Amino acid sequence: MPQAVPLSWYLALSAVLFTLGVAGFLFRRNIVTMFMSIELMLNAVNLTFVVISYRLRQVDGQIFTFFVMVVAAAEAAVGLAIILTVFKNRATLQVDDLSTMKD
Amino acid sequence: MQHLWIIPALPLLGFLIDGLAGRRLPKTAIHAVAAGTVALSFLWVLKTVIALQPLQTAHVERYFDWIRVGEFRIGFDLAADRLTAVMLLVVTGVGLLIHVYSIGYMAHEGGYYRFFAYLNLFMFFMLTLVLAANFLLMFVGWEGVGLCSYLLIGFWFRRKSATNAANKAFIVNRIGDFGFSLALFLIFLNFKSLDFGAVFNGLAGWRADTGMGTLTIIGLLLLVGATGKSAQLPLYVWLPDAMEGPTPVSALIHAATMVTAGVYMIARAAPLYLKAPIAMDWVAGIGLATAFFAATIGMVQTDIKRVFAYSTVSQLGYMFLGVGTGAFGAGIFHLVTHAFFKALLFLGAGSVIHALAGEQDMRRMGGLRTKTPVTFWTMLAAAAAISALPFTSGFYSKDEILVSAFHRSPVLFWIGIVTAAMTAFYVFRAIFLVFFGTCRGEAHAHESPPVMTLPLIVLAVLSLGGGAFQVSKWLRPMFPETASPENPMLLAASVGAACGGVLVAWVLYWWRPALPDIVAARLKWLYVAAVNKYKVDEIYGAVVVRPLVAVSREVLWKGIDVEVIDGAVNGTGRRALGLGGLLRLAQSGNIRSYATWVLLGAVSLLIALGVLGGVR
Amino acid sequence: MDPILFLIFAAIAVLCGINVVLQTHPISSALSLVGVMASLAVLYLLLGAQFLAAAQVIVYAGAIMVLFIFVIMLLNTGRERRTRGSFLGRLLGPPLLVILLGSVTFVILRTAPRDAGVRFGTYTGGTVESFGRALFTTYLWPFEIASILVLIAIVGAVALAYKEID
Amino acid sequence: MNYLLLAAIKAAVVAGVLLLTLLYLQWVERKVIAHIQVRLGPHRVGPHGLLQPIADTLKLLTKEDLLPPGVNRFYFILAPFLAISLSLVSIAVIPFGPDVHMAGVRTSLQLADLNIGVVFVLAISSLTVYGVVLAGWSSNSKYPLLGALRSSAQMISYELPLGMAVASVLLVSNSLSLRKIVETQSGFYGGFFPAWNLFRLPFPQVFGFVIFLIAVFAETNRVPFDLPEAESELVAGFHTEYSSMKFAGFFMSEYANMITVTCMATALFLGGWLPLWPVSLGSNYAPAAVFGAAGAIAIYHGLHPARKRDRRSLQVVGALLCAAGALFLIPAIRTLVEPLFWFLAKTGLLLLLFIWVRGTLPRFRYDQLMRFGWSFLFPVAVANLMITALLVALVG
Repeated sequence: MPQAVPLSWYLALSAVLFTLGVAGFLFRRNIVTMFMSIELMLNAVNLTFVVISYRLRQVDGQIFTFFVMVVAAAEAAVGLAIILTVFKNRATLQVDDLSTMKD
Repeated sequence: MQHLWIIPALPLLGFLIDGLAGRRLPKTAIHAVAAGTVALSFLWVLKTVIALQPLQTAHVERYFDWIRVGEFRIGFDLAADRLTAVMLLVVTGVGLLIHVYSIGYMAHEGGYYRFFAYLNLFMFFMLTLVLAANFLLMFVGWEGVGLCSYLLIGFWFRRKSATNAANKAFIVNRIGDFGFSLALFLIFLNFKSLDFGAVFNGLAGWRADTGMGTLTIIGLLLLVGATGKSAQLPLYVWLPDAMEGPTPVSALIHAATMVTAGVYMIARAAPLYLKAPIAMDWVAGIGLATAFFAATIGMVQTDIKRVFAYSTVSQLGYMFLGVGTGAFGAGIFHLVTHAFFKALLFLGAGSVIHALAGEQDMRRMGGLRTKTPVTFWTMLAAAAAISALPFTSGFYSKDEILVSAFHRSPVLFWIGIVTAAMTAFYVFRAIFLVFFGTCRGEAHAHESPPVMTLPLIVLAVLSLGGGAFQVSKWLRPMFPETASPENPMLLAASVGAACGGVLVAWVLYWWRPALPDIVAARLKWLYVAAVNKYKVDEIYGAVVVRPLVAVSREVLWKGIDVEVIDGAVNGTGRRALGLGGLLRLAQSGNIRSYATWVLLGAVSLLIALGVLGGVR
Repeated sequence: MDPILFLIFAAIAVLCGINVVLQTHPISSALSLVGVMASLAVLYLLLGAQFLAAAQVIVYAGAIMVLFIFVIMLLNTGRERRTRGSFLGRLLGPPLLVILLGSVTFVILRTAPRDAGVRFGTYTGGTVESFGRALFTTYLWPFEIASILVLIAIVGAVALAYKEID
Repeated sequence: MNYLLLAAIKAAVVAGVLLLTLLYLQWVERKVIAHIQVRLGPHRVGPHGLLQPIADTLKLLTKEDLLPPGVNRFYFILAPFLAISLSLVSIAVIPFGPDVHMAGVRTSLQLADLNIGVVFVLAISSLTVYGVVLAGWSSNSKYPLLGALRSSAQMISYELPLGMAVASVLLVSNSLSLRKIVETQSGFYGGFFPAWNLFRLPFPQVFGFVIFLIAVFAETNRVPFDLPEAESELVAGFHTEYSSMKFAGFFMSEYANMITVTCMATALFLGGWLPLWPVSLGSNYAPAAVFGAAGAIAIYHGLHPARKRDRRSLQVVGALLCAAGALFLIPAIRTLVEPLFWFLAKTGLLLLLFIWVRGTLPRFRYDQLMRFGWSFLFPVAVANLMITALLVALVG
């Protein structure tokens, strides 16, 4: 076993996580879960940012990750508010029941 | 840095305050703001002019780039030279007086704040026009004053005639503005800039073109613009109707400032005109024709404001004659004096109308000499000035113009003299009809409040002593020397003309009141024609307006709009529906399907770039 | 030492990730996601991004996911029903995912630098000092704009959800 | 290897002390409250009820561990463990004292000196919400759910003022490592006045300290902010459905949180292990003096006992105390004990404050709580942060 972890491992990990996120978005039927899958993808991308910033010995990558976090927070707030509204109007979170723009 | 921008900024501020909050403000606050801002900017003008002494060369201030498209750069630049200084003083000074006057005149009108907001807005645009350092910014002011004139003519928008007059003014001005904008395009095309400085420096490379060269065309197009704004033949028709607006508006916009914008513009473009003699001849010709033509109409009008309206047109003609014959200084000088006495005439007329509770027909006035003494004496002064009686302001300015006209060609001079005589006649006719004899109306007159008479007095002093200003001499450095040695013969002629006009008026309307009808009966056809303003409006209506309307309705609306455009639109709509029907199959509204599509795209991109060797 | 730690936490992350996808109850997914984030935070530590690790825990685990769990508890919609929504998704999804993972890993393996890998402690650029310095000098404007963005998001969220919670 | 062994030893010691404190803090609380309310408090089990905690623990251990029907098993069981472990973790970064030499080994009285210690603590405390929320949700019953929602909302709301108060401290002593923060507070103004962050120029963090205290009261769900377990309205809040050991878990976690936050307060504001007055004025004899005095008092009471059986016990205790005081006079031990003494003294006083408040104040209403938090505490915290930043920027 190598003494140091190859970068490719980290990147592969992020790839796997990203794919999992996509899968979740494709196959889950609950809006909230799909939303969480998006967060998962974001995290995967964040990991690559940090890895590359480690590789380049520059803090910028981490800063990008930081901004991704901020945006994710804003997104979560608004998105969940929207979900609340949707639930109020439709009384369901199943995306397949939400395929029309107005009832 | 003299912070020229403050000059227009102040009235704009006033406009914003009155226009936005005016509804809630008390009247005192409203007119305090309006007049106050104008007064402040007048003071600032004084300070600036004094600070910039002797102002031999233009003082330019560049603030920021307004438009920048490739080589096309228009800065928000203001400039001040002697010409500008004169205009600034006139605009802010007279404007201030008229603001004060309006406080009294509009006291009982509705839409008080609206009126003052519009006035301030007008001041802003007018000052922008005057201060602009390039043609486009000038054009902005040009259009802005047009807008304000429209708003103020139609101030009593419940009156159909008022709104019609407003529309007429606006539309007729459009024609002129069209010419102006064409001129701007040509200028930019040829000089690659619209800055006055740049353009006029660029002119050095050109030699005066004798034929219909570029410069001549530009000059003529500018002239078209000027005729529109300054109510010259053939576009003067809107000005008499513009009298529908409140009298202070007629005084400020349609006598003192806005209508003189054309003259200012031509004087501003003097270097260009000097290289386009043909254009200059046109200017002079149109000016003189307008002067004469309008004077004849003015002689027989009975509505006091219309009389002064036509006299304004004719005096503007004089100014055009002046600048057209190369006496730019004289033209501007006459502009200044005219601003004084014509504003005074209008304000006086307003005071009379005010006194007679809205009566405008001179035949139902009379004998106001004793009832409204201040108005009478001030208007008398104005009348003396406009009919160029010796040693009044009008005397000097008009004389200079006539002299330069004479040096151009005696014909111009003699026509000018005749016009001068007519001017004297119709003005004093008005004076006699209004102030002498016995009151033929029923309204019991009363003198206006001091807030109205004070401006009258100030203006009266100015129009009597305004000749002392020596504007044209001061403007010498700006314009090439116009060789016009004083000539006692000419002087005598013009004085004689003036006195003759006055005398005739006295004979007809005071000594022998029966005579006018006899004269009218003798020269029936002429009289009728003049009274009907030579049916110009009707001719325009028949020749221009009605065909236009017909064409628009029959061809453009029923033909092109309905058939072609609507047809095309609807057809497109139908096609879109058909296509959408196909595409709708993809729009299942199911997020996960969309996600799948996105994924498909992402993967294909990834393969294209990453795997098939986009990367490394 | 490093590889062991990495493998442990990578394994946790992947397992939790799989759990996020497989669990049918949103709460379970949410908590698994928290697990992913926590393990990622540890990985950040290994990568020398100390502040980021803390921020990851505070922002993601401490704030965002709490928000999610709130909403889930509030709406209290139990397990999701098995609706057969997207035929396309079921048809194309799996192969596309495989291709995605395959191609990405392919690209990674081909382009990732072979040189010295990640060793804990060899890079300490992620300290609060350096991070803050970069954030408040080079990235000042983005930072301010981000703050405005968050403010707008707050207002928007309140405006959207205000009357809903009753 | 040596390092690992040392770490293990330290961890063991800290854990032991912590758990013991947990047990007896509760005893102390009951006693103090009792005396505030003019009662005796636990008095039966052992002398002055000293064995009460152990009895309680045994009781909780031996009670039936019942699982209500309809709960979500996994999370129901997970919640208390989450709570207790999270509340115990953050003690790791608390520095109890400076580096000390013991048997030739040089070590710091701290489990782990992270250079982001403060942020670490904040992160952990931001996670403690999960325990509550999960407990409330998985109980599948309305009171716990309401309680959980309330308490988590309350925790989140009061985390902001908390963070801001801490941030202002960080501004004053620019470091995130708790050890460094404490070290920057050493020194005395005018040779006798401690330069703790509480009094630290340019801007004494008095407001910060108060805000911090209020916030942690809310964070630890203590009176007057103990709405989650507002008996009158919510039975027992989020742990209504819990019993026996799981209940004990929540119970312990609450007290552990108390200890942690008081340690934090000590380290951040009260200069950690630093003495109140300089050594030149003999601060290093304080422990001995205090213990001696305590012993003396005990012996005195032993000589004039209130009850018969106290005669011997009190004298023995007094003798032990005096002996300890004498022991602390030995330089080798003194150097080791002194900082610990100061640290524990400050923390203990803060804990007493907690208990005292509980004995004194009534409970807020929920809307009052939220309004207070958002429209008073938060703005004040912001203002405090701003002023601090400004002054630091001006001075530094």
